[in-house]
Amino acid sequence: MTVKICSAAEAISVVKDNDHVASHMWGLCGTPGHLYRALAATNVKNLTLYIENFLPGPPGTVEWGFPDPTMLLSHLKKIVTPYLGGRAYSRTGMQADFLGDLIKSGKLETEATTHGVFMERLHAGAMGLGGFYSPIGIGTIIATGKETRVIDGKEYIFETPIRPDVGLIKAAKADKLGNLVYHGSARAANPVIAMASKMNIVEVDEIVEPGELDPECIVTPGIYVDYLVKIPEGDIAGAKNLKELVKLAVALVNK
Amino acid sequence: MTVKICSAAEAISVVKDNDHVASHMWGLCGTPGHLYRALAATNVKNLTLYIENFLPGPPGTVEWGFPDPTMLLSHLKKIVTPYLGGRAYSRTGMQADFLGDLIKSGKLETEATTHGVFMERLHAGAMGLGGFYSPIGIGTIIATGKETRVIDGKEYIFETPIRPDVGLIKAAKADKLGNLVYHGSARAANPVIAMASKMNIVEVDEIVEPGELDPECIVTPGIYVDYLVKIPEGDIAGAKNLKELVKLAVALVNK
Amino acid sequence: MKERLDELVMAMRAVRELKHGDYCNLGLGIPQMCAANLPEGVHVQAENGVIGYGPLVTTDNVEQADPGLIDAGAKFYTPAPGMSFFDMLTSFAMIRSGRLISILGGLQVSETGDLAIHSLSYNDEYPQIGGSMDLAWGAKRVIVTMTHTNKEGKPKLVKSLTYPLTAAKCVNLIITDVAVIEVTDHGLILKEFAPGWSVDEIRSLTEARLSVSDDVKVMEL
Amino acid sequence: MKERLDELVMAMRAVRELKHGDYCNLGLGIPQMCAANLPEGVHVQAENGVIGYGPLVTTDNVEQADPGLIDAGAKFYTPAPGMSFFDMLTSFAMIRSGRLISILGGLQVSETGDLAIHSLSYNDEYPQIGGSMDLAWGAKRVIVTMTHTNKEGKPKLVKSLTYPLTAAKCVNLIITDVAVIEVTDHGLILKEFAPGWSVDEIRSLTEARLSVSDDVKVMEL
Repeated sequence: MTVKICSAAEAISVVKDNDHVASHMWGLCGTPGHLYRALAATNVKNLTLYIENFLPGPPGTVEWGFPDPTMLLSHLKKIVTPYLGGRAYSRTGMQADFLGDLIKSGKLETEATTHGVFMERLHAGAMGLGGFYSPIGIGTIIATGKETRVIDGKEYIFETPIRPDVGLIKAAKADKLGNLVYHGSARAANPVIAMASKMNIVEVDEIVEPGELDPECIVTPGIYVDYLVKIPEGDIAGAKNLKELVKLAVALVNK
Repeated sequence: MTVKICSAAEAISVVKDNDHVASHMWGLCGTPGHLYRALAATNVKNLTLYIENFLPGPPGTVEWGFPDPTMLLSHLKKIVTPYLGGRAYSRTGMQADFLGDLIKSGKLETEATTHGVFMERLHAGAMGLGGFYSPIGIGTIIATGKETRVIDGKEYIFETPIRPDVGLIKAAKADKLGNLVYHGSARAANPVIAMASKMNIVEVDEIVEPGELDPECIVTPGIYVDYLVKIPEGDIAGAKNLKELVKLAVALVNK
Repeated sequence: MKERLDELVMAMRAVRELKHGDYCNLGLGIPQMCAANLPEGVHVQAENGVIGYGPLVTTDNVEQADPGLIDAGAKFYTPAPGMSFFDMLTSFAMIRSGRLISILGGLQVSETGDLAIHSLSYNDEYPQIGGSMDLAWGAKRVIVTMTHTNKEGKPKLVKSLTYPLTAAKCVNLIITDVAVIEVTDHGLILKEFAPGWSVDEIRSLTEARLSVSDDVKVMEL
Repeated sequence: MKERLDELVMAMRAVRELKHGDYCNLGLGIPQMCAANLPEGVHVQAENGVIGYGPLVTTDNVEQADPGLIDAGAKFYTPAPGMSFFDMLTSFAMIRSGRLISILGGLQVSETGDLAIHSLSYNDEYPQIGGSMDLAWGAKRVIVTMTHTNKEGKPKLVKSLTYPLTAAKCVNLIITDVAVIEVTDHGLILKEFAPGWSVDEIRSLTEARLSVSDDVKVMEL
């Protein structure tokens, strides 16, 4: 399929009620904030969100307007994540039990996992597996309700693949074929999500001609990319603004 | 552990009888020929070899002296591979049923797999999994004797992880910390083997200072590298000689 | 005997199934011949970890041959803008992603689209599977190019396979040296026949039940 | 009350377990404080996909802060020669490879080296596990840095965990604000105590059975 280069609103319109959506989130870094805002502006309901960390951005970023996954809450039926940020809420002055109330009232389902198991479940989705026996979390809350099996004298937990309908991806740069490069540890889970998802929408700071990216350094080949969105100049989620935001953030975060 | 930079003979001396050894082989490309020759020169016995393709190099390369995995035959107890090259033997004038005789006489065990399943089994080793349910090969000879399971209405085969004792890796360039970059499709299975193996010996054409490789483009981080061997100038497995060999090979291979 | 299409013509017919923006993987044999005639904007993937590479090196541009640039058949290719390299775990995730069109050779295809690629007659003890089972299982679309009958004149489109299975119910389209046949939930349907051939003549070379499409026509090349 | 070591001193003691060529991952809290005092040639890995990075950015070199260079605690770091980036699947393969030393915080450690990192008291419905279970399971060596007792003065070295398990039998060394304790097949062994503390005083703050090493000594810092 040819990559479609379009606006965030147009790309995000392919997300349907009840879809399973995956995205990376690690503070400001590798988080597709431009796409979060576009998704938050839709009327899509009952999404299941697979995400690394579900919490607001680091101190200060909420006030500064950097989009974070908590703005998607009203669109979500379920969150699957290794890290659900109740405490971060209170830190930024939001109601500390906001998530807890949603969960206790049954309006929001959650499923706990670990970062490593989460990555492997996405990988299993990418490879078409039926499931795998994982060594992580034996005897812990992660194992609750799951099948276990002893293999060669060791106990394992049966974990299932994740194959999201849509991946929301943040990359630094793309060529017009959709080949992606990332920047630093903003790479993170983005390439893993891109390979696992049935369809991918990618936000980038720059789009270049094919051949401009070093073929040895392309991380996500364009075959995985369906929609490509260039973050508009001046957008808070763009690289230039992030760079400014970071200068302010250091005093708060790196203390 | 600090990377040890040494000769092939010194590095390969860590391989012990009965070890499980893994290596890539795809013609001349990404194949650690310099290490094969060092291993062939030892008295190590009863190795199990995990390898992409087990066959001589493409037409002409055997006569030209490029080391290939068939030189390891007398050291092997078992070969696990998606592609065992009986036919290639006859093409290069060697006895066509050489492998067949070894197998039929019980001197050599073999285990068939597919390239994709082979990669996933190595990955499962790297992640410490107990096994996984694979969709590939249902109803085929690959499934023979293996557990199957129906998950969500689809049938899967139980496949086990591969965790080799030693990986023999071919990379283009390393820095002194063992960070590796590859060249073109010579990357292939090398990074996958490096992550799966308990110990890795790497042959490279060039060793540079830390910081000379772009951190965005390092494929195998140095943490996976135990022994680093610079291919001596003039060695048949070195980049310069391969470049000459390839010119001769085009007429035979690309016909 | 009527004239059959040669391998290159079969490959050219297969190429017509590919359009701008498609990603494909070309198996050994006839499928590899597609590479020389691809439409613009079709990207080729090879199992050993490359996508979007350029034409093969020939004896005319041998100085471009690079020992690090080989395809799945160990042939040397030239670079092309937008190509990329990746490890083989990534390569097989890609192959299983449903995003590639897979063009494969074949020994037999059954009425239900089961595919056999490997004989065990020679390599009884050690089949050369390579990546074929992954490619047949994971593709968006599987196109098989093969002669309609084998060297003994026996049909290769069979009721059920006699050669070992590669993957069940995986084939979408079969391009032979006399016909183009679609695999549907209702069995095999003849869509096109080679110039000079009749439906009955093709049926006589086919063991599998073969329906005829309402708009059956002469193969355009 | 006798004086206990502060968090920075505990971190500095932990750092003495690391030598040139070691790779380590530093958990949130006290372990993160190790970063500022690492010996030369020790490489730090972060779960989100980086290894071998340099010191954290401070307000003095804020112009070096790069939104793409954050560690697992979302703090900004500076680049260093030989560092590399990778995706988080690779990162967790690395974390499980047995090649990293993992320095973690802890709420409790049991006699057999079971580790509890997370409370469920606040986040009853949604534990914040992150990568801790992977880090505790897959490391070459697990070093836990934590206070010897909790805020209520209760021992954190217990017979068996009362907080939820992170990973069983995973801890190798415990560095507290009063002692250094090794976890062996024969239980916990006191190796070092803080200046001014006696073995009996440490035992009185410890619920778990605690043997004393033949060469027990005052902690050197």
